[in-house]
Parts: sequence; structure tokens; C-alpha cells
Amino acid sequence: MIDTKVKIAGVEFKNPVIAASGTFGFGREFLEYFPISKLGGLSTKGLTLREREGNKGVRIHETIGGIMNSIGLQNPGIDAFIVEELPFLNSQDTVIIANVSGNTIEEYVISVEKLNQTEIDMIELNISCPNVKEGGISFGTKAEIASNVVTQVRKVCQKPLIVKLSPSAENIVEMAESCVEAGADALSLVNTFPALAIDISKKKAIFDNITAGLSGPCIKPIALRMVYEVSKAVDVPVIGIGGIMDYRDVIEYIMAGAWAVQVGTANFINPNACAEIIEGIEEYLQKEGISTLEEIRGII
Amino acid sequence: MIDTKVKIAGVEFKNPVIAASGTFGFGREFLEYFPISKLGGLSTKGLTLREREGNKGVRIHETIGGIMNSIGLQNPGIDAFIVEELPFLNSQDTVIIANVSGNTIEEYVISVEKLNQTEIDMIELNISCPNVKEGGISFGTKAEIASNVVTQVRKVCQKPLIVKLSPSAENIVEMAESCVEAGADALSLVNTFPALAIDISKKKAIFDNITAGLSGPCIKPIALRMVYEVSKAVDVPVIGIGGIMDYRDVIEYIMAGAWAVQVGTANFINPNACAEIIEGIEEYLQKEGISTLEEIRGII
Amino acid sequence: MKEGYREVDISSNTEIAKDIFELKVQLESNDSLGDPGQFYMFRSWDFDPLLSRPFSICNIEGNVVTFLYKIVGRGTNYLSKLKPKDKLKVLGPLGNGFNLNVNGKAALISGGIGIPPMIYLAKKLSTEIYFYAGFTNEVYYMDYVQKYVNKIYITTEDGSTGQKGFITDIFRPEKYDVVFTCGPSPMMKKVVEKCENMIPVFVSMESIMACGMGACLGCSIKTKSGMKRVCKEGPVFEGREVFFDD
Amino acid sequence: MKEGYREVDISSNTEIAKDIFELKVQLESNDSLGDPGQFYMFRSWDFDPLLSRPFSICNIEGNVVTFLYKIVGRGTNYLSKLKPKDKLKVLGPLGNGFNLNVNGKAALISGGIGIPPMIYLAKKLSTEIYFYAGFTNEVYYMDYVQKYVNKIYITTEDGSTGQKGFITDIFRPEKYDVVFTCGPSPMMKKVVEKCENMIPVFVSMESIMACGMGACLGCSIKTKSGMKRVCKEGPVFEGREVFFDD
Ligand SMILES: Cc1cc2nc3c(=O)[nH]c(=O)nc-3n(C[C@H](O)[C@H](O)[C@H](O)COP(=O)(O)OP(=O)(O)OC[C@H]3O[C@@H](n4cnc5c(N)ncnc54)[C@H](O)[C@@H]3O)c2cc1C
Ligand SMILES: Cc1cc2nc3c(=O)[nH]c(=O)nc-3n(C[C@H](O)[C@H](O)[C@H](O)COP(=O)(O)OP(=O)(O)OC[C@H]3O[C@@H](n4cnc5c(N)ncnc54)[C@H](O)[C@@H]3O)c2cc1C
Ligand SMILES: Cc1cc2nc3c(=O)[nH]c(=O)nc-3n(C[C@H](O)[C@H](O)[C@H](O)COP(=O)(O)O)c2cc1C
Ligand SMILES: Cc1cc2nc3c(=O)[nH]c(=O)nc-3n(C[C@H](O)[C@H](O)[C@H](O)COP(=O)(O)O)c2cc1C
Ligand code: FES
Ligand code: FES
Repeated sequence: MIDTKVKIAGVEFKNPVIAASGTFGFGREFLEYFPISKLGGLSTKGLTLREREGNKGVRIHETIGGIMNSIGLQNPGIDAFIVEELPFLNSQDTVIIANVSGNTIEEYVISVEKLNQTEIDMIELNISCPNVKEGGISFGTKAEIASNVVTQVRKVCQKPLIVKLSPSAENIVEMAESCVEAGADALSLVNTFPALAIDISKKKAIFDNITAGLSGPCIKPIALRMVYEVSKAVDVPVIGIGGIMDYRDVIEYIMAGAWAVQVGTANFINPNACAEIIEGIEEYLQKEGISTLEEIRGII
Repeated sequence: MIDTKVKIAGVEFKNPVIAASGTFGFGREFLEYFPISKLGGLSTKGLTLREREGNKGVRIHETIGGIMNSIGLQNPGIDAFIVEELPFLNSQDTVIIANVSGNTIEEYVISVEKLNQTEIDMIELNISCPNVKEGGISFGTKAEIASNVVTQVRKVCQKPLIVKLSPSAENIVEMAESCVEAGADALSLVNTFPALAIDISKKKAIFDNITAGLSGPCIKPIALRMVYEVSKAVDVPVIGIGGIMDYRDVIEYIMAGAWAVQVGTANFINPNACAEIIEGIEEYLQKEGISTLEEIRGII
Repeated sequence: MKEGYREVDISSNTEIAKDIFELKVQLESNDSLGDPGQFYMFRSWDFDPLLSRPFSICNIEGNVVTFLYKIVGRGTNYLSKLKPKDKLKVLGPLGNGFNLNVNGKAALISGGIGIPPMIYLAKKLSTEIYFYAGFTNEVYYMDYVQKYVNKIYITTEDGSTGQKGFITDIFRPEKYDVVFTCGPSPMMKKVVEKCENMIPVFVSMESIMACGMGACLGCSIKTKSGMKRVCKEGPVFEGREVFFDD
Repeated sequence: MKEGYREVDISSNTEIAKDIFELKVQLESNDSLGDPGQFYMFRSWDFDPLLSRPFSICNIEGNVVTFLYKIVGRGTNYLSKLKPKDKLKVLGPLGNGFNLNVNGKAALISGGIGIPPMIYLAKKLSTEIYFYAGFTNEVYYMDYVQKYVNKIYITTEDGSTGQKGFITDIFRPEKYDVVFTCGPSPMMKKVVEKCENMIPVFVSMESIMACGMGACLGCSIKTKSGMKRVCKEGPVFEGREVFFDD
């Protein structure tokens, strides 16, 4: 009997496949393609305290093996999310994770306080946001700064707390350790890589913000290395993210030490990607005679 | 009249295209395909004080949009290089750069002293090597450590000195600044990204060393962003490296602020890549009515 | 449940003007294959390019859906190499489509490769149709359109067929009850301006798309009633709802 | 100057046994198209997969070069889809090739898809040839080889043709003056062991290749006279010079 269940911070996922934040909306669009209750979990589009229109100009640019995005956290704001999206999400039999972004510690804290009052299953803190009080450098770059925001959020947060790390952390292992010390129940990594593309005919950056975030299969080997390093260093569960296209990629992440994974860009090139990956994992385990993911977790 | 010449640390390159270290051997193999005197320059396979056999096990693994390598600096050693390869290289009308690696500061210093005695045009210090005295962590990760090796090398180095940065530097801009402060005449970036791949049927890492270096078009958007950031921060010339496949990529690097570029993985998928890129740049400039690279350097 | 990407057979893929191809694919579906203004995402490759590419429905006859596309980059270049019996992966129909429930005189205005949805719309509207088509030089598909419309107006930039110039030069809105347009953004902008506040005008917007089905927000545009996804709430919008920037 | 990658026409690409294809390409060159043991790098794609794939020459007739390949992954899967007149990019001939200057009785021993260089070698050697070929189950190309050799020994793992078992089970080195082999590493290891120090034995090594032309050192193997590149100093080596690890 194959059992792909996994328990993270006390929350049980029926399988290790979570739809990644910003790539699955609030689930409605995918429900047209498969029952999203098949998912282990779903991380919402990044939520901010107030509604955001997102960025102007080009928002998506394709690179070899990846895409760059500069959506700019377009979202309805926490309050509207709670009223308009959460009831639907809660009606689906899967773990719902609110992905929370902010530009100041106060924003994070107030957002989390609002979510405390709801039936959301978990909170995922996206610390790859520019910290406006520190000149716009990302909260996720320096361990001290990240530690500070996690500590403040932890104080108020009554939900299991995942901290989502940026690959531009100066030292991903130190970053992971200080987030755990500051109270993270689990870590997810990685967010997109800061990247640049230039339109040589216009002689300008493709994106209005100059840089944008790189995701997709091109980042997988780097992300996998980071997940491996972090998994060895911390004793909270790690959720692997980056470039997962099929079940084989998931198995690599599990073997590198991840408890679960998030699938992002793959959803864009196949709305059934998560469903097919979940089936693929089961078939793989069956074929290999492996009955639980624990047997192979961190095996390399 | 189009002029693609560029002068870096007093050395004139006839065009901005340099063959990247470790991807062009010592030039002989390519001479069968095109006159390598067409190149702006050529950076040799990484040289170490003593001969090295390189790593065991798998040495190359393909990823989506990239390759991982773990060659392990297989090379004949500085002395054999000077006797067996350098005379041939010097007979070619292009800038010859000795790429120097080491596992201790002493190794770097002695290698550079040996090269001082030769007619090599420039030295490129590869600081992405494990520092055996510091438990194997790369010289290129922390600015203080890199600064130290560059300072020691600078003391003895009588050749123009390029320092080649690792993308795993904790903070690429600080790293760049401290290498310049320590005496680098120019910077080249990036080296390969530390990455991981797992063979899920063997349940082991693909490479004996677990991690290996990722290169190729998949890394370009990240490398380009780093080149952009570093070019803005330092006032020595920057040589852009990472994922260049065609002349358009070179133009992006120049527009991001690079003075010249190095072409690596592309040589493997087309031995004429550098020659074709050089032609492509000229045609582009012609078509756009641009007469020198300076006109577009750092234009974004 | 909607089907995800399905592998379909190519019936034909023919160059009908320089760099303009007509592609016919054989779909099987019990559901509707689509309405004018709706589109499909295509991919005939694995991971390079990574994203699929959107193309509007140009016609549907039985189970055969026709598309017209222009070679502009790598994706369309790959498509142009496909031969009959080759496979293509498609997702769709996607997006909203035009309101077919109109009366009176309708002007359909296309610029360049914005023509496919106008062709299918001409076929599907049951009202008086005046078809304005702007081409660069080569003219195509006008014989087909002829059957469904009251009158055709053509411009070419080089004057080789019809009037020389842009289609917006000759379009006079006064006599129409409703206007539909698809083409380059500056052209649609001009059409909307010409209609002033007098006539209902519907535009089919373009935007770079990653997913085509509402998940990425990559295609979002600002409208007078907030941010809208071109792939989901669009591609058809009321012309005065959107902002044309360039 | 050698030519770099050149685009060539495919003459035929036929499945001759399950997952085994015979590919014929039309080359134009004033230089030699290659010798037994030499190989070409192939690519029929842009950046995915990123690397080219090496294949040994199986035969040359006029300007037509024949290859045999087995579908094992993405690259060979793409190759299998190519049709006559499709284009393929090739680089070669590459590597060293076998020494043809031998006398007496030669044993040529192939295992699985290691057979192509043995086939061409059989054609090119002008001495007595004993051809040992091990297959999994389906047997191919033996009619062709027949013409050039004194005797053929076949094994199949399922015993459907020839003897059941591995080719190394039936190979007896004593009667030969020289041995050539190409196949899986454990098989070649066994052949070399069987030859002890008595008979010259030449092996064609495999290694993962990035460049195929000596630049990356990805294919390097340790030999008794130092590190050697399979693509440049090889793929043919003296059997006792190399180390087989498996
Ligand atoms: C709803 C919709 C319907 C369309 N219908 C048609 C049609 O019927 N016929 C037709 O020829 N073209 C149509 N297009 C445009 C078509 O999708 C692009 O020309 C195509 O994606 C270009 O792909 P490429 O790889 O050849 O070019 P690329 O090299 O990728 O890019 C060339 C140009 O196309 C644009 N482009 C690239 N990807 C996309 C994308 N995913 N979405 C939109 N634009 C993109 C780029 O901005 C660039 O300017 C439609 C676009 C949309 C959004
Ligand atoms: C000198 C030489 C001659 C060869 N001649 C033939 C031949 O005549 N017929 C034939 O069928 N096969 C031959 N091969 C093996 C052939 O190159 C591989 O089967 C092919 O590259 C696999 O590509 P793939 O994308 O289908 O498989 P992948 O999915 O890439 O890999 C499948 C397997 O093939 C191996 N492989 C992948 N890439 C390479 C590479 N670049 N070089 C070597 N091995 C690789 C991998 O280790 C893996 O085990 C030869 C290999 C070499 C080195
Ligand atoms: C279009 C897009 C929007 C994203 N939005 C968010 C977001 O709002 N919050 C967040 O934490 N991560 C966001 N991400 C990052 C993804 O959740 C994921 O970490 C990243 O894409 C790497 O995974 P992938 O390679 O599977 O896509 C976004 C990614 C993409 C491509
Ligand atoms: C097979 C291989 C070997 C390399 N060896 C060296 C080396 O010896 N010294 C060095 O500084 N960089 C080495 N590099 C890094 C390249 O010089 C270059 O920095 C990197 O590959 C990124 O460029 P690319 O994406 O164009 O390949 C090597 C890269 C590859 C792929
Ligand atoms: S293309 Fe993804 S939301 Fe429209
Ligand atoms: S394959 Fe690159 S050196 Fe042999």
C-alpha cells in the first residue's frame, strides 16, 4: 500500500504536491480542469494588506528553459480575499496556505492577524519582497532582517507558519537557520531568482522594474542544491520549489531532503500538471516498491 | 566604420569576444574549425600549480537549458602549460589569458609568479575554488576571503589581473568592490552556479562530488542581472559571462554594462560559435548604425 | 471538466501569403469548439520555447478548426514547419469571444494578422456586415469573406490592392450601429477614437500570455473597471473600457 | 579547416527492430567521410536538449553515411521522428577509429547497439573475419555483414536466434590474432579479460560527451598512459590501456 501523506507543522497533506503561490490563482481556474481536492495543498496568489494592481509594462518574458515575471503582486487584498475567495477554497478538500507579502513588518503583521481569524490552514510568509523602510532591498537577502520579520510575525501568528526563502539570500543555510530560530514551523524554497533581460532593439530592459523573477526548469538544478543544503541544516520540514515539471523532479526534491514540493511554472504550460505529477509519483512508488516518501527522503 | 576594439587593463582586444576558460581547451581543437586569431581573446583551461587528473565519475550532465560539469580542473599544471601550450598560444594573434586556480593562497601566488616570467597577456584568477584551509568553502563566497587572495596575488602579479567572480558570492556587488579594492584590474563574471542533480533510479547524486557547476543559456538572465549590478558599482571593466549563445546575448551584456564577454558552453554545441558571434556583432552594429561598443555600453 | 492540452492532428498547414500560414486542425470534442474572438493555446514542442502561443479561431467547419498565423519568432517558425498528420497540442477554446447578438449595420475592422477573429465573426453574425481589412501588401482570405458580408473595403500599405494607406484612413464610423475590431494596438485605438462615444465598439486585445487560462496574471491590463485578464475576461472588451498605451 | 556543423538531408530513417533505427544521411564533402570507429555528433533541435549526441559510423556508400541507433532517451526519440528530406545537423567524422592494418584472423565482437562500428569495420578489414554479435532478442544487419565475414556467431538473451546467453559466453579468444570489440562496458571488460595478455584487443569506449571534439574534457577517462579524451584520442583504445568500471 502506497501512502504519500505527509505531515508538516501538524497539518496533514494527502500528498506532497502543493500548487505554488502566484501560479494557481485562487484555484478556481484549475477547477475547470481537475478536482483541486486532488492536491496536497494550494498556496494562494501572494496577498497584501491592501489591493494591488500589480506592475505596468511587460509582465512575462520567456527565456531559455524559464520565464521571468514581474506581476507585482496583483491581488485583491487580504480583506477581499477572506470574503471572496477563502470560503470557496475552504470548501475544497485540500490544505489551503495563504501566501502573505508585505513591504513593511507592520503590513505582514496586520495581514497575519487578519488571517488568524479565518479557517486558513497555514500561512506562508513571502520574504522576497522589497523592504521599503530599508531602501527597497528584499527582506529575504540578509538573515538579520529576515529574522526580524519572522520574529514579529511569529509573535502574533496563530497558524502554522511556513517561511518562503529567496534564492538571493546571501547565505541560504544561515538564512534558513535564522528563520527557524525566529519561529518558522517549516521552510519553503525557492522563490524566483532576480534576473535581467534586455530588448536590444529598444535598448532598454524588458521590464519596467529592470529586474524580474526567473522561474521554470532552468532554475531547478540550483534550487535543488539549495533545498539539499537547507534540509541537511535545519530540523523543520522543507518544501522544495523550483522548476518542477514532472514527477521525476519531485522525486529528486524528496531525495534531496524535501518533505513536500510546490509546482509553479509547470501549471502554465499544462493546467493538469499537478494532477499528472501526483499520479506519476504514485506510479513511481508502486513500481519501485517504495511505500512511503520517508523511505527516500534525503536518501542521497 | 565599425570598430569593435576594446581596451581592458591596458590590453587591446580586437573584439569583445573571449573564449571562456574550460570550454576552449588551449585553443588547438578549435583551430581546426576557424582561425582562432579571430577571437578577441582566449582564456585557458583552469591551470593549477600541479597537474590534475580531474574528477572521477560522471563529468557532464545535461539539464533543461544548461549543463552541469564536474571536470575537476583536469589540466597539465602550470609548468607543462608554459612549455607545451603557451608557445602555440602566443603564436596566435589574440589576447591570451591564463586562468589560474588553486586550493591555497600559496598555490595561487606561486602559479602567478611562474606566469610572470612568460609572455602571457593577462591573468584571470578563478576564485570559485574550494579553499582547503577553510574547510573547502569556496574562496569566492565571502568578500573578506576573496579580498585576501586577491591582495596576496596582486602583490606579486606583474600582469594585468582579472578576477573571475562566482555567482555564489554572498553579495556579488560587495564581492566585486572588495576584489577591485584588493587590486583587480578587471572583473569577469560569472563562473558556474553550484547545482545538484539526482539519479532517481540509483537514488544518488549524479556527480561523485554531489554538486557540480551549472552553465549555459539557463543561467543567462541571472548572470546578466549580476553583470548589470556589478558594472554600475565598480569602475574597472567588467567581462560578462553566462549563457551566451549568439550575438544578441552579447549585445545584451554590453547594454548591461559589460566591456567584453566570454563564451563558454556555446562552444560545445557549435565549435564555430565564437566566430559566428563575432560576425553577428559586426552585422548588428552595421545595421543599427552603431560604430563603437561604447555607444551602447551600459545604455539601459 | 474541461479537457487540458489535447494532441490533435494537423490537416493542412499552407503558406497563403508571405509568412502567413493557414493551419487546419482536426479536433474531437463533444463541447463547442469555440466562438469568434475565442482562441487556443498551441504547443508543438517540449520545453523550448517554454510557453505555449495563443491563436484566434479563424473558422470552424465540422470538427476542423482553421487558424491563420504570421511567422514572427521562434514559436510561429516551428509551427510553420508542421506537416499534415504531424501532431499539435492545443488548449481551448479560451477567452470570452464577441457578442453575436447585434442588430443593424456592423463594421468589422481588421489590421494585419488581427484578421482571423474578424473572419469568423463575419461568418457568425447575422446582420449587415461591412468588412474593413488592412494589409501590408499581399491580400488573402477576401474571397472567403465575400460570401458573408455586404461589402469589403481593403487597404494595402503599398497600394497594390484596394486603397493605399491604413484601414483607419478609410473607415467612416457614422453609418454603423456597432463596430468590431482586431489588429495592432495603435490601429484599434484609432478605431475607438473615431467611434467617439456614439457607437458601441468591441476590441480584441493582445497581451503576452503565459498560461492563457487565467492563472498567471501575466496578461492583465488595466480597464475602467479594474484589472482584467486578456485571456479570461477578454480578449474581447468594450473599446472604451480599455487603455491603449504606446 | 574542418567544417563545423553542417545541415544534411535525411535519406531514410527506418525502424529495423524494436527501437532500433537505421538512419541514412546524404553528406557532401571533399574530405573523407570517416573510418570504422569514428563517429558524428548529431543535433536536430535548437536548445532542448542542449547537447548534441554521438553516433558511430555503420557504413558509408558514396556520399551516404549509415548510422544505427537505439531509442534510449529524448535525443534518440527526437531522431526517430525525422522523416526523409528532414534536416539534421552533423559534426564529423570525429575521433580516431580502428587500426585497419591487421593480419591473420580477426574477431569482431559486438554487444547490443555497439554493433555499428563493428559492421563498418567488417567491411573495411581485409583479413579473415569472425563476427560475434550479441543481441537482446531481435537480430538485425546479419545479412549485410554476411558478405564481408568468414563466420558469424550470434547470441540472443532469449535464445530466439543463435545461442541463448551473452556473446562473451561463446567467444573463445585462442584462435584469433587480433580482437575488436564495441558494446556495453562489462561486456568489453570480459572480452579484454578473456584475451589476457596474449592477443591484441581494441575497444571502442563510450562516455558522456558534451562537445565531441576535445574541448570540454567531459569524456576523459583514465588510461595507463594518463587521462585521455574518448572523443579525441579515442573512442578506440588498446583494451589493456583502459580501466572498466561498472
Ligand atoms: C488572444 C490572442 C490571439 C492571437 N491570435 C493570433 C492569430 O490568430 N494569428 C497570429 O498570427 N497571431 C496571433 N496572436 C499573436 C501570436 O500569439 C504571437 O505572434 C505569437 O505568440 C508569437 O510567437 P513567436 O514565438 O513566433 O514569437 P516570439 O519570438 O515569442 O515573439 C515575437 C512577438 O510576439 C509577441 N508574443 C510572444 N509570445 C506571445 C504570447 N504568448 N502572447 C502574445 N504575444 C506574444 C512578442 O511580444 C513579440 O513581439 C494572438 C495573440 C493573442 C494574445
Ligand atoms: C563515441 C560514441 C558512439 C556512439 N555510437 C552509438 C551508435 O552508433 N548507436 C547508438 O544507438 N548509440 C551510440 N552511442 C550512444 C548514444 O550517443 C546515446 O545513446 C545517446 O546520446 C542517448 O541520447 P538520448 O538523448 O536519447 O538519451 P539520454 O536521455 O540523454 O540518455 C540516455 C542514456 O544515454 C547516455 N548518454 C546521453 N548523452 C550521451 C552522450 N552525449 N554521449 C554518450 N552517452 C550519452 C546517458 O548516460 C544515459 O544513460 C554512442 C556513444 C558514443 C560516446
Ligand atoms: C507568474 C508568477 C507569479 C508568482 N507570484 C508569487 C507570489 O505572489 N508569491 C510568492 O511567494 N511566489 C510567487 N511566485 C513564485 C512561485 O511560487 C515559485 O516560488 C517560483 O515560480 C519557482 O517555482 P517554479 O520554477 O516551479 O515556477 C510567482 C511565480 C510566477 C511564475
Ligand atoms: C566544462 C566546463 C569547464 C569549465 N572550466 C573552467 C575553469 O577551468 N576555470 C574557470 O574559471 N571556469 C571554468 N568554467 C566556467 C566557464 O568559463 C564559464 O564561466 C561558465 O561556463 C559560464 O559561461 P557559459 O554559460 O557561457 O558556459 C568551465 C565551464 C564548463 C562548462
Ligand atoms: S495568460 Fe495567464 S492569466 Fe492570462
Ligand atoms: S566530449 Fe568534450 S572533450 Fe570529449
